[in-house]
Amino acid sequence: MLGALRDWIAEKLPAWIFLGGLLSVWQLVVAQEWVAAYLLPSPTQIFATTWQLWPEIWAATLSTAHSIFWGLGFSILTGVSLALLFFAIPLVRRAVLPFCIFFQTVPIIAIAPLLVIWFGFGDPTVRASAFIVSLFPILANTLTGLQETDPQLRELYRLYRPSPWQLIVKLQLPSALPYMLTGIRISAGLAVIGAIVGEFIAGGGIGSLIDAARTQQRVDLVFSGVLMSSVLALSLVFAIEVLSRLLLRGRPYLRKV
Amino acid sequence: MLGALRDWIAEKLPAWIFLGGLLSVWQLVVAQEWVAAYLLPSPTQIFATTWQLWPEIWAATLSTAHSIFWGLGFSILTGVSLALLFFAIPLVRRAVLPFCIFFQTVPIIAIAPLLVIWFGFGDPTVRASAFIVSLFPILANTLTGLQETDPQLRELYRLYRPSPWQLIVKLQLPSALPYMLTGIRISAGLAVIGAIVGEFIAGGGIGSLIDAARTQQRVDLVFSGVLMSSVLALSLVFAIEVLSRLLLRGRPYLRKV
Amino acid sequence: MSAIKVTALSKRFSAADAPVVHNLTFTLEERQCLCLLGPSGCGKTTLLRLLMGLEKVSDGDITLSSGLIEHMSYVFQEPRLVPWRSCLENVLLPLELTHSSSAAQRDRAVALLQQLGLGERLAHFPSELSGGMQMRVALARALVTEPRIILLDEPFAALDERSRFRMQDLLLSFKAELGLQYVFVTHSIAEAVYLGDRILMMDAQGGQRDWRAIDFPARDQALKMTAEFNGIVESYSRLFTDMETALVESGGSG
Amino acid sequence: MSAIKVTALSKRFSAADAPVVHNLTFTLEERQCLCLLGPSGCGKTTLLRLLMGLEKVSDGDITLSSGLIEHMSYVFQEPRLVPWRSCLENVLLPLELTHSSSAAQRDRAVALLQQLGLGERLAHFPSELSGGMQMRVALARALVTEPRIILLDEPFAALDERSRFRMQDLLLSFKAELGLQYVFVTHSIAEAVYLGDRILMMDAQGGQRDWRAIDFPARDQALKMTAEFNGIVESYSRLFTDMETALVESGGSG
Amino acid sequence: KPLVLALNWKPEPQFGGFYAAQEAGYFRENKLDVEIIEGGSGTPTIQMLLAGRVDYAIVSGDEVVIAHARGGDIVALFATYQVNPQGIMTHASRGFESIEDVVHGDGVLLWQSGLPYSQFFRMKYAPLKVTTAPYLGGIGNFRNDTKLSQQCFVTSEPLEAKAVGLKVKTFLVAESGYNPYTTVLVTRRARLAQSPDEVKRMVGAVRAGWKDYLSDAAPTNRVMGDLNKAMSAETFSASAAAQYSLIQTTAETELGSMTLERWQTLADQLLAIDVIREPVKVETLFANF
Ligand SMILES: Nc1ncnc2c1ncn2[C@@H]1O[C@H](COP(=O)(O)OP(=O)(O)OP(=O)(O)O)[C@@H](O)[C@H]1O
Ligand SMILES: Nc1ncnc2c1ncn2[C@@H]1O[C@H](COP(=O)(O)OP(=O)(O)OP(=O)(O)O)[C@@H](O)[C@H]1O
Ligand SMILES: Cc1ncc(C[n+]2csc(CCO)c2C)c(N)n1
Ligand SMILES: [Mg+2]
Ligand SMILES: [Mg+2]
Repeated sequence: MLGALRDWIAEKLPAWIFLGGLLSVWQLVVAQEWVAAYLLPSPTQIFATTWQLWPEIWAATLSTAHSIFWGLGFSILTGVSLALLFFAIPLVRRAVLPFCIFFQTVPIIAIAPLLVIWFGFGDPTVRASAFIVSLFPILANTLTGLQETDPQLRELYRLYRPSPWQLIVKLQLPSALPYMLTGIRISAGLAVIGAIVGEFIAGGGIGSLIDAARTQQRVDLVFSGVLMSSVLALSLVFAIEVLSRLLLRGRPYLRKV
Repeated sequence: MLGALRDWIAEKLPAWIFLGGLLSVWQLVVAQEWVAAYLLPSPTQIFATTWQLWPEIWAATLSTAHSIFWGLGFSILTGVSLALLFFAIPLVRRAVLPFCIFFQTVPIIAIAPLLVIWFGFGDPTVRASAFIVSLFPILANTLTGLQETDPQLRELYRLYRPSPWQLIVKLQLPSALPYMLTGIRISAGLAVIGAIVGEFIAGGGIGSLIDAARTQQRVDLVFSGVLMSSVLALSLVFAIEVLSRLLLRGRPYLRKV
Repeated sequence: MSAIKVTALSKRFSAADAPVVHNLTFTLEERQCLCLLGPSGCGKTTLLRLLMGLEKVSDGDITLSSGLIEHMSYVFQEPRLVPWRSCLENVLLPLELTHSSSAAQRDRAVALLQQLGLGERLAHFPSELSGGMQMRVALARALVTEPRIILLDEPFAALDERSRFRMQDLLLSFKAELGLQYVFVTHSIAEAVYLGDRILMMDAQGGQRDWRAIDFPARDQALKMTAEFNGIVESYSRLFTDMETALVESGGSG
Repeated sequence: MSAIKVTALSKRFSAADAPVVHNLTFTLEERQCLCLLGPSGCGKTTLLRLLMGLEKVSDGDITLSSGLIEHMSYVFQEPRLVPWRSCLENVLLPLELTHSSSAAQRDRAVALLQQLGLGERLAHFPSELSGGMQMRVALARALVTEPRIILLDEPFAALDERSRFRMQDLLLSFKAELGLQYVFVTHSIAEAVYLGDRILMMDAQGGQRDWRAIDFPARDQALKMTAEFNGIVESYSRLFTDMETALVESGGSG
Repeated sequence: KPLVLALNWKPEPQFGGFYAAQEAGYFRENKLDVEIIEGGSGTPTIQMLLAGRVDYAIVSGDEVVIAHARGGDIVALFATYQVNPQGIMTHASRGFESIEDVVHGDGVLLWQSGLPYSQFFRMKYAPLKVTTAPYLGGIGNFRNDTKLSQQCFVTSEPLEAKAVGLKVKTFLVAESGYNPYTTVLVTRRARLAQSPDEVKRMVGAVRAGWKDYLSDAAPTNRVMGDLNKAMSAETFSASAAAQYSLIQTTAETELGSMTLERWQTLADQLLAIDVIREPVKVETLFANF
């Protein structure tokens, strides 16, 4: 128990130290007026603002977190399912996959009218935006993972004529896991930005906060929003890490024999 | 030669057929006024607009392509280098990696004034934006690829006390290749959107075109821009595919022995 | 009735290369056990894979008696264990995949591993096992489904003599008690003579050279001390050497 | 001067389990070749890995004569070829990694592969080679650097008898002509006697049982027909059987 | 089900009258249940209205004309700003005397190049000499560069600039002759045809709200300030003061009322700069109540 705690600290300590260093340099840069405070507020000012407007900021963060949860959750579900479909039926992959990249390249703001009309103003559009932006990485990575499964193991499993479902659950997904988890990590960050951009359009959450602050000369508040979005992303990545450790507990995944 | 052509057609045909189907349905949907034309213009209208404004659109596309090329190129370089650094020195990874996700979550628009001040109005900011947005996937995927290298092969190589450089070039990179390529594919799409968002900020290219068209409710022109950005992304993905096939020609990468 | 009928079977991996298996014809009767001998690279593994349906036939035919395909089992030349499954979980895999994971069968899996000397390794992962242990796990995995016929690709090559003898006798006991039939690839002529009702020798040109039925009244390790046994081994050895010499002279791979 | 000195060497993989190598002490003189025998899972591979520095010593010491570590080579129990490199490229790998890829050495790689019967497979990828071929490529890879000492983990297990004999004699010729020293893990007592100046027998409890020096005036395949050779094999066999019996009775893994 | 009124920006004094009507209960008095939803920088307000997602919306005058030209049948009901509050803000140190000076000077001009007034400038003042770049809001870059001019709402950016001690000179876009009604309340023609009475009550309530707001902005500002934390109380009152003269009408015309001539001028201008391709029926663009 104590050992686990010590390990955990040893693992996370460098990040905290780096963070400390980063903030100090940042503070210095602003204090020395190398960069004007109206462009880049100092960390202390950002924290002060965050503290001062905490109820609003916290409410906004919760609302954004909620949208991210649904958007990312749905893109994981869809991404993995599509990857499986594409893997199972190469014809579908060859037909549809090129167009999936569309999801990544279309500026949300350009299709805002469509989004708002289809999903309604407010949270649904925000979720849809988070979903659209975060779909491709999880899809592409899972698909690559499925395709990179050791063909020798595939041959072994096929000896026993497994159902497609068994093949997926007992071979393909476990062996695609490192790919999937990396895809999810990438998608998590994108879901955050997707939600915020969605909120530029459909209101609510951190996005709305940043949007209002940025036109009001409240750079400190803008950076409060950016801070909270980063915190959201880091929490997500942390949650994914914990989850994947639980999943992989004691399992030498992909450690070759 | 002829056989290669036939294979190529067989491989790409489903995508073209799907595209055809998609466009037909789309055309029908708009023609039947199931979706209003002021929300979603018909494909024929988009093509007509594109045709009509081709000189402007083509110039914009070239300019955006240029920025994407530099932004993506730089993020591949940086992403792979950082991944190697993180892989070689786990302490640095543990310290810095969590903050790299920042690149994915920060709304470019929130830090637009900073970008503009550092990089100026025009292409450099656009490139910077494309770079920022596309860095993380290539970094995360390459790192995962490096970490997933078969430990048995690592052991084999280490017998011969290779220089770190040799280990990287002759073992780590080849075995991380499928991961890297997937990362690059994801990043390619993101670089496109990054460049367009950058152009919202700094002007020029497809981004400006879309932005202006949007304020004038020129949905057809907006979609011309979206079309061109998708074409750019698809061309990129295609180029990457050709490149990776050249790289892997006749090589059973990661085909287990 | 014949279990396996092979007619004019050929396999080539590319049009350019010579065929690996060339115009092979033989019939394996019900319950008859076959040993495959031949120099490295002559196509033994390929033949086994063809029988199992893991490779496509280039020419000729393989006919299996009806229903046999469902009761076939295979041991690869390398252990091919699933790295993220423990020893026992690896053995249980076929049961899980064939929806037949009854308690009795789980017990059978444990019993098999015990018989194979791995009773204390049930929870170990493949990377924590020695080479010979891994191969034994693979063997248990192939036996756990109670197959009617099992194709084995040098399953005992990584074992010491003593373990090898025990495994041989285990296989013979399955043959006697459960009517298990097998096709067994080995490099040891004595092992082939001891385990095979028939022996098929292949040469590196991709054809068979000889083909005989062996009938011993009983098989146990004591048999290996008998003159008859040693005579047969001796005669096969000579045959093998002749083939090999011909080969070396003709400059082929050996 | 001794090449390798092992003192009270122990290795345990986890505090809970019994040690795999237990309090092992021996000295290998310069140019002396050692064969390791022992039941499956007794720790042969582990000992070899300890010597190579692939595993950390838990207790005791391994001392190598100065400079030896730079001229050591290793053949793993499995071929462990690089999947994206052709047969020849796999053999050239050590040369590339040690910056010593002269034309002469490239020629040597090709010559080695020819000697090993793979002259026509230079451009094949590992997945296109048979099991025995893969192992021979691994052998060529270990020899191409002209090591002073080579550690071999059952290198010939996947080979037929005839190929095996040729490989044995190749190894002996390197020993005689280039002064190559080796530590050789095998399951064949005859092979151990034929190849080993000394033989170390390990038991499954993690200690050594016996340790003898063997001196033949000359070594060629004809030696195997002599009474002296067979007598020694016989005596080792008996020893091994005794150990094994003890093992089975004590319920250990075998 | 409440009637939804979609704003095209966050709660700010430019929407003061609508919030005032809500606060003072004028909607309720007129038997209207109105929900005000705020917008953001990408909110497609006009499309939301056209698609029937909302019942009323706030758009700018040129948007109404453009929508008509593209077949979107909406009707302007109440024009908050009689004078377009859009302006060009410059550093006083540049000594510019007119918009013409700005666009013929050196340096950079930040504006939304998609907005019709920029096309109007391009035509009227051709050729422009100033380097143009997109404007996204805020005055960060303006503060950082004395040779930089930018688009603004005279109710917003110039006040912020002064608040941080900058000396600025601002020119109204309207000075150039391009002066569309702004912050215009619109609805679909279908709605107007279906329930003209509701529309009438709606405009009545809005007008009452604006009357209140123009006489005393403070109470509504407090309400909006709670909804928009990014804007300080001082900015609220300064902004409300700055916009007064742009909204207030003469004694004989009612707040928010529009004239055919103004709409005609706008439609002609938009046609001239090619923002619309066909003339629109100007009399269908609006209805005074
Ligand atoms: N996938 C493949 N592509 C091309 N050639 C192949 C392939 N698989 C096997 N071969 C070739 O076929 C021949 C026979 O291979 P096979 O594995 O059947 O030999 P084997 O008799 O099992 O040898 P060993 O005793 O060494 O395992 C070899 O020459 C090998 O190079
Ligand atoms: N990484 C490991 N973790 C835990 N236990 C291990 C590990 N590697 C080996 N062992 C155990 O150490 C013992 C010896 O293994 P080793 O591979 O040295 O045997 P071996 O003598 O080479 O056997 P074989 O002849 O079957 O190859 C075995 O019981 C094995 O389970
Ligand atoms: C009439 C009018 N139209 C749009 C906005 C929205 N808005 C306010 S600031 C800003 C950024 C550029 O200035 C935008 C789009 C508004 N406030 N008033
Ligand atoms: Mg084989
Ligand atoms: Mg071993």
